[in-house]
Amino acid sequence: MTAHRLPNGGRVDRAAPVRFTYDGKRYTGLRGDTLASALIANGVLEVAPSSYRGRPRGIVTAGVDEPNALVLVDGSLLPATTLELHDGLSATGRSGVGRLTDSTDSVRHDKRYVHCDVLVVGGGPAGLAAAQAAGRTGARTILADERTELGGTLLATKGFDLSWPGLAEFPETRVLSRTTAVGYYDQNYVVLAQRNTLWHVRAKRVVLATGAHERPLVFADNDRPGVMLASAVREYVNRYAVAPGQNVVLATTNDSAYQVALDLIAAGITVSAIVDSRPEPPAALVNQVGVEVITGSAVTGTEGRHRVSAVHIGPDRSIPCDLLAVSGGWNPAVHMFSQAQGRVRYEERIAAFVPDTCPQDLEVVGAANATYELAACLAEGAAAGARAAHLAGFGGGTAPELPPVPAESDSAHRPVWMVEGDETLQFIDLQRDSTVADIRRATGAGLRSVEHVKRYTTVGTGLDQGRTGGVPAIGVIAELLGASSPGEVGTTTYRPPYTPVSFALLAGRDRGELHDPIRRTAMHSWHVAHGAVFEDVGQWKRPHHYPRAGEDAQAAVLRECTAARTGLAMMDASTLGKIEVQGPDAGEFLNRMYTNAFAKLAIGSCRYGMLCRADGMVFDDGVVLRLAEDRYLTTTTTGNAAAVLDWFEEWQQTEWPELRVRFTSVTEQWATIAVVGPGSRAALTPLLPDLDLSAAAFGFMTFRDTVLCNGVPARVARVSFSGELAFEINVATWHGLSTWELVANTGATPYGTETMHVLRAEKGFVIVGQDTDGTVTPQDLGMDWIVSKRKDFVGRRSFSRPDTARPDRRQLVGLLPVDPDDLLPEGAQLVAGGVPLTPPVPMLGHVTSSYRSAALGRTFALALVAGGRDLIGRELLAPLGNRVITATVTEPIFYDPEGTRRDG
Amino acid sequence: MSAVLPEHPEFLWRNPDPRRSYEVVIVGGGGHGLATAYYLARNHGITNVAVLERGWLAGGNMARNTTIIRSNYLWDESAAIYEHALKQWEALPEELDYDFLFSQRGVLNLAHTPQDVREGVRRVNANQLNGVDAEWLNPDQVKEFCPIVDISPGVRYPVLGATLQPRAGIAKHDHVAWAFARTADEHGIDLIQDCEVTGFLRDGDKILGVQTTRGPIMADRIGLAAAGHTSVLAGLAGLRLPLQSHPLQALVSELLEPVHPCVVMSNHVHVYVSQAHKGELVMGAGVDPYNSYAQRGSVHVIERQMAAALELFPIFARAHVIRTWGGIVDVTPDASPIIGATPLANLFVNCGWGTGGFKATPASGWVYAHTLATGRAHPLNEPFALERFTTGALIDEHGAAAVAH
Amino acid sequence: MTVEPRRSPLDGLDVHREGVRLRELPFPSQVDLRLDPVGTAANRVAQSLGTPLPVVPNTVVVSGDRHTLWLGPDEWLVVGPDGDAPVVVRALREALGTEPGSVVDVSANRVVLELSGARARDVLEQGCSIDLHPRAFGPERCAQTLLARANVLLYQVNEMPTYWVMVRPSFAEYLVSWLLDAARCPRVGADRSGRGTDPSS
Amino acid sequence: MLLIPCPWCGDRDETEFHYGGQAHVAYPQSPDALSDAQWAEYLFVRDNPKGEFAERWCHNAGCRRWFNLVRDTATHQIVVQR
Ligand SMILES: Cc1cc2nc3c(=O)[nH]c(=O)nc-3n(C[C@H](O)[C@H](O)[C@H](O)COP(=O)(O)OP(=O)(O)OC[C@H]3O[C@@H](n4cnc5c(N)ncnc54)[C@H](O)[C@@H]3O)c2cc1C
Ligand SMILES: NC(=O)c1ccc[n+]([C@@H]2O[C@H](COP(=O)([O-])OP(=O)(O)OC[C@H]3O[C@@H](n4cnc5c(N)ncnc54)[C@H](O)[C@@H]3O)[C@@H](O)[C@H]2O)c1
Ligand SMILES: Cc1cc2nc3c(=O)[nH]c(=O)nc-3n(C[C@H](O)[C@H](O)[C@H](O)COP(=O)(O)O)c2cc1C
Ligand SMILES: [Zn+2]
Repeated sequence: MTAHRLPNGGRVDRAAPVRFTYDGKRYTGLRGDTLASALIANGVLEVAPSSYRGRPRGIVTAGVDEPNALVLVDGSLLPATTLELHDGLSATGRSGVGRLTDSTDSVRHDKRYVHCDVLVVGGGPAGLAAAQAAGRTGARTILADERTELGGTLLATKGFDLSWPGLAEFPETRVLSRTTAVGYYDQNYVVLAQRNTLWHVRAKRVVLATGAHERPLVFADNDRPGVMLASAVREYVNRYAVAPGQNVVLATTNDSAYQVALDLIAAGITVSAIVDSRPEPPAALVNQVGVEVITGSAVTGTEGRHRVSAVHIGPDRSIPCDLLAVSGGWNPAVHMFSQAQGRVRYEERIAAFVPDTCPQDLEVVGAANATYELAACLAEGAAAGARAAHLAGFGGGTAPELPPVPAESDSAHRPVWMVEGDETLQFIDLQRDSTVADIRRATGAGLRSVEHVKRYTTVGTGLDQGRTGGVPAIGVIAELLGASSPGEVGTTTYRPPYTPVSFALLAGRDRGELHDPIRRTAMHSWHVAHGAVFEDVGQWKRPHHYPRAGEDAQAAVLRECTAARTGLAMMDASTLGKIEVQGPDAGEFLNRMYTNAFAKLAIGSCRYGMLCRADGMVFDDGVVLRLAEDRYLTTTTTGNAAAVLDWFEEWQQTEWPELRVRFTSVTEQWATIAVVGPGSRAALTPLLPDLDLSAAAFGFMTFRDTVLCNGVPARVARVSFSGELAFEINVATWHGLSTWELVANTGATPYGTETMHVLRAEKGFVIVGQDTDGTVTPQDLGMDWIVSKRKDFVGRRSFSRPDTARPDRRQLVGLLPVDPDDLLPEGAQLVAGGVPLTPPVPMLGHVTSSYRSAALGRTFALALVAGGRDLIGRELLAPLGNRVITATVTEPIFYDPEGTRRDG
Repeated sequence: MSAVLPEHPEFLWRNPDPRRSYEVVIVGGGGHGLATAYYLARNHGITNVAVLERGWLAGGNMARNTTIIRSNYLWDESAAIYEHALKQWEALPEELDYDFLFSQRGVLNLAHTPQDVREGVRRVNANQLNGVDAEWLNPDQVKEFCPIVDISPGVRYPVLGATLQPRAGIAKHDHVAWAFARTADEHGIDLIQDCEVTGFLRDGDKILGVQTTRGPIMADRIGLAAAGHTSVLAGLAGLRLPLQSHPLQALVSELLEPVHPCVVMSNHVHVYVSQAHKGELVMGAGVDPYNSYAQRGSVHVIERQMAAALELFPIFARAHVIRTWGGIVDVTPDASPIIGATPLANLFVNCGWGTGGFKATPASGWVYAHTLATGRAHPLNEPFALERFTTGALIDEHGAAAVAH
Repeated sequence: MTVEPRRSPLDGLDVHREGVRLRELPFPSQVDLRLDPVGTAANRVAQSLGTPLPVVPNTVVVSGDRHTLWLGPDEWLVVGPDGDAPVVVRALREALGTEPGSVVDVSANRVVLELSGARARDVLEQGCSIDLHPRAFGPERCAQTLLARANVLLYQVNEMPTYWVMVRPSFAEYLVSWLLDAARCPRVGADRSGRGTDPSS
Repeated sequence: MLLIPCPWCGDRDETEFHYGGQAHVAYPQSPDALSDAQWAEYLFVRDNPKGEFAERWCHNAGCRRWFNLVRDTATHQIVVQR
């Protein structure tokens, strides 16, 4: 044992030494220590110097409110005062500034979503009583406390039996230690951080028993190592059995420091004096401690270099000491309460902000509610716990018996916000190095709001979020502004998290492979095995192209295109959205949604359709099949599958509930294979023994339900997004892979989305989202033919607005670069010939799609161009930084304009 | 030791009581209101002006934004006004004699899908022709510009490239507001805090003044600059505007030694992050979908945000969130602002900046001052008139600004 | 003619982890039914299924080897043994008659995972925000909800507990990875003593 | 994280829902009869009150039903179900 470890007492395990290093030096502590208590046990009180002014600093607290003693452990910046000691711990002192290192974190984080009747936050006497009272009723109760052990301030109190609540006996009560309530959100949603688990608790009732934080005192050189909160001194002595000093002066504004003095004396530590701001502290306390009490006084300064050696009380008196324990009063920990939208009010008697009203289903008890006597804390907690359980439907609402406790005193406090002295050395926020002088400067600049002062001085913006310095700052502002009380100034806003939470904990399991679901089609494994290069489309992985050995993307796409135009090719089209639309009014419904008409579509036929938003802009497109009199199957683009279903449901449920039509998503019921090319008919004939695939028997834009040669039921449609003869085979998802393999065995060339894009662009078919961007109407696309003149549909009225009816809107056109080898980049802007290329250059539009075409033996593009259709035949320029591509405007169709190829 | 921020001036502003009447009253003491006041004095010599603020000056979105400044917008109308702003930013620290830490460290907008790439290239080309600096970077160039971005192809949404605007960057938000406020105050403009506008004094369709918690105040012209609260104010005058107010959240980490040299934004993965001068990582989250005036949002939005951030920046895993907060952003149907006259005589609006108005602060003040001084739109704000919703001539910046900051 | 065998993305998955078993139930038949619950067709449907349709939200009616799950006020999912779908579709269409509604075979539209064992709830609790405590959820309860980042239809089959987790096939591999990852995590929060475990462990 | 009462499924987390903005805005009977200004009003203008707001939600991840409720946009309290 070192001289600083007291010979007995404490809740540390003296039989369990723990080795650790701090700033590269080796030390030993005990199991049950925090890093801070272990350092004190080794005589180390001084920590890293302050951030901005480089002043020596020491450990100030024993908990989450520590402003100084921060350490870097494994790249994480943590307070030494809450860091549990463990073997091999290696910590480096830091002054409020972390350092991220690139070491990958192997720690696993996860989350829990739980519900309860009563959540108790804080496991001090008030919280324990509340949890016991609630738990015994059978209510689902959760008690969360940030510390390693339950007990709260009782851990720092000698001789209190902590086993009385017997929580382990209640099967529906869950105790979460080392678990901090970090955020309190709407409808009693409380987020708890427990090491590597983030709990999301939805509670019917909440009892907040979060205790109180002791405040420091503000005087010159109050940041010197050896100035420590009185409650922290008590906790170090009683809980950890370490002595932060041997000769102590106590400075206080309230009764609580007297108990500290008694405990120190009992531990054999000298208390030289108590400096009490009150002219007449309770006589009983003064008599009980039996040390000099300097009344009506305040500490005004300290001496010492790296450690306090004496304190000044006014100009005349100086008392030697090696530790100054201060109690500037207590702040009820209203953080959670305030986050819950509770309002606080200023209470003169204890000079603190206390809970007032709150709209959520919660109660605040114990020191958090400014109840500072132990017996009252217990009673308040028990009553609240019983009440909460009762309101949640459990128990009769009566509180259980409580253990007897000695009476305590809590007479009025007398705050000391400002004392004489050098204000540039009177620290308010140790982490931010800000002083009374800074606050004076802020108010002098004309600032009246505490929020402005906070931002001018940065008080309260550090890791500890002003848990210690916040209220003293308000006190100083009040004095400087001549306000009647700190209550007139008010607090800044309490925000989550209550204590810092690592990014990794918030991210939880949603990382790497699990970051966002990867959606795969039934054929995915085949694509992987055949070397597909994938692209992300929404959450889907779709093959972009299938390079062969030695091929780059361009070569692969040209080859795939050639196969589709001249031979036989196949594509996985399973990701397209599919919705069954059923009911007697299905046709009428589709008529109201699509720009073109569907009510009269023949059974067994398909029709391409387009959807607009109410503002008239193109939203989605797809082919619609009529399955039966009252049944349609609509298809959507991959990215909009969910959006279109939602769109249908919204209009039907909220606008036209009288329409007898219902929707069912079947996107994933079906796997879809497009078989494309002049060779497709011959290749499929043996696969589709029951069908006559001839153009006469199986017309374009019709479909058949059939059975494949391997017995698999299929729906085959003659639709073509490439302009070639094509068949689309739909089979149940579980037959997708085998059917794909069946088709692949015919020698079809698999192709990806890029080839699909080239083929459709050669035909002038648009891709919604690529050739449109939410500002394009069907007319702009040259698709007037798809806009019915005879019926109303969503979006129609918008076409006659002045701007939508303008003739010079951006219209879809084709572009042929003058040099057939020049590839216009997609996204290239277009300008008229002859305009000077000095910015701002008037732009006419942009290239939406651009490719090399195997069929055309050249490059080509689609573009949206202002008044584009009138420019057909003219040349436009695409300035690209260091070069300019000239291209001729054409009709947006490049291949087989007569449509002769689709029948093969 | 940490980066020391520049000292603020000894004096910022008087705290006057409101007078009975002013030539111009600006409702809302955020960045836009304060900049408008400044430019009324600077450009138009109008100093008989009051800025009425219901709380503390610049305590609304101005106190809450992630401070990203850029001008690389898609459409000509937007590029013109945001680029005007960026040019103003470049001159303002000197002009206002206030070091508000304007740092042109460059903004990357990452592309993760071929669609992102097309949109990015489109924007770069449009920007260049509009005289806005813009470059397209390939993944290696991204890595060079911002070494901590994970560009490996194995991540869920690999980085396929990025647009870079080198002149873009950040500035310290409240210092900016105070710089405008101090100079406006020096010109004799009254900045009146704790003064909430609660109604309008009117004669038929003509607005004569405002009712406030500090008494009635008359004015020849009244300009609303109340951001998220504009609908509420307009409602007091019987006007309905195409605005919806949503929570938008942001967060900061503890102070960290410099790790992140620029600003990175990703629409697809939903991240935008920079490291402020003090050293904290400043990050924005997505807009909460529902309407709200509560200045706070939902925690799952933050959780998603962190997951996304770690995909792009694995090095952030051990950083801590120390504070989260929310603002109230006023969103228009086309994600562009509304600046100009209203159907009520003497009443003007400047609103709808949504998630991205900080960067526009100087230009917004410039054109709004012009509008309030002359009664007519400045050429830069002409396209942003309310009428566009009737004609359909929207300036749709959704594509380029899905998470517009 | 022998029909080509069906394949699932999970390929008959069946794994055991401490306290849980996760396996795929291959190819149960699933039919989506939508109709007005108070119309006359509802009675006919009840007759043809042999039980009334569950009208209490988020409950299941089991009859023989058919499970009828409430999906919405006018929507149900009839889950039955492999091969049952055509029979059910025919019967339901007949029962529906000319009344508005819809009957769709969706057997391939969801993969059915069975998660069972003492820790099953603990695993789900890591990514599902609905209350699965026995007081709130239990046998013959179902819910459409989110599990991790996937939409699922969750059905508690028995007290053990055994759950069916029904998910779109495209999400199945993701969800299985997620479930197995969640199943790997040791149980947390069972710390009743109030004195925590060693931080280094 | 709001807790939203689905009239069918009961209370569920906000993440299961899709927000639909102001309630009770009907699609105009005959859009053609409207002036451009009236049509613009239908398309783009919605109430945006601070306080009680009748709004639409859809239980997307659950029963997929649309429903209305009244929520206070200043406090997030859900006042009544309508
Ligand atoms: C989290 C977040 C991140 C953002 N990130 C960025 C970004 O990176 N880049 C960017 O460019 N933009 C960003 N923005 C947007 C930007 O903050 C806003 O567009 C901009 O600040 C709005 O203008 P303002 O400063 O005038 O608004 P505000 O500061 O909100 O000013 C409006 C003022 O009006 C006052 N007011 C309201 N009602 C009344 C009344 N009745 N009487 C008197 N006064 C009233 C308010 O109190 C407020 O002070 C972000 C916004 C948020 C919330
Ligand atoms: N004499 C005085 O002036 C005075 C002043 C204050 C407190 N006290 C004494 O302190 C005790 C107060 O009891 P109590 O139960 O109200 O408080 P407590 O301080 O004993 O317990 C509160 C517990 O809540 C925990 N906690 C706080 N915020 C949390 C969060 N967000 N998440 C998880 N845990 C959190 C704390 O770590 C602590 O363990 C009494 O014994 C009282 O006599 C006396
Ligand atoms: C760019 C920026 C940086 C910030 N840095 C910090 C910071 O380092 N520490 C801190 O506590 N808060 C920081 N804040 C947040 C503010 O403290 C505060 O939360 C924000 O202005 C919103 O105000 P409110 O929380 O009081 O409502 C920062 C805010 C912004 C916009
Ligand atoms: Zn529901």
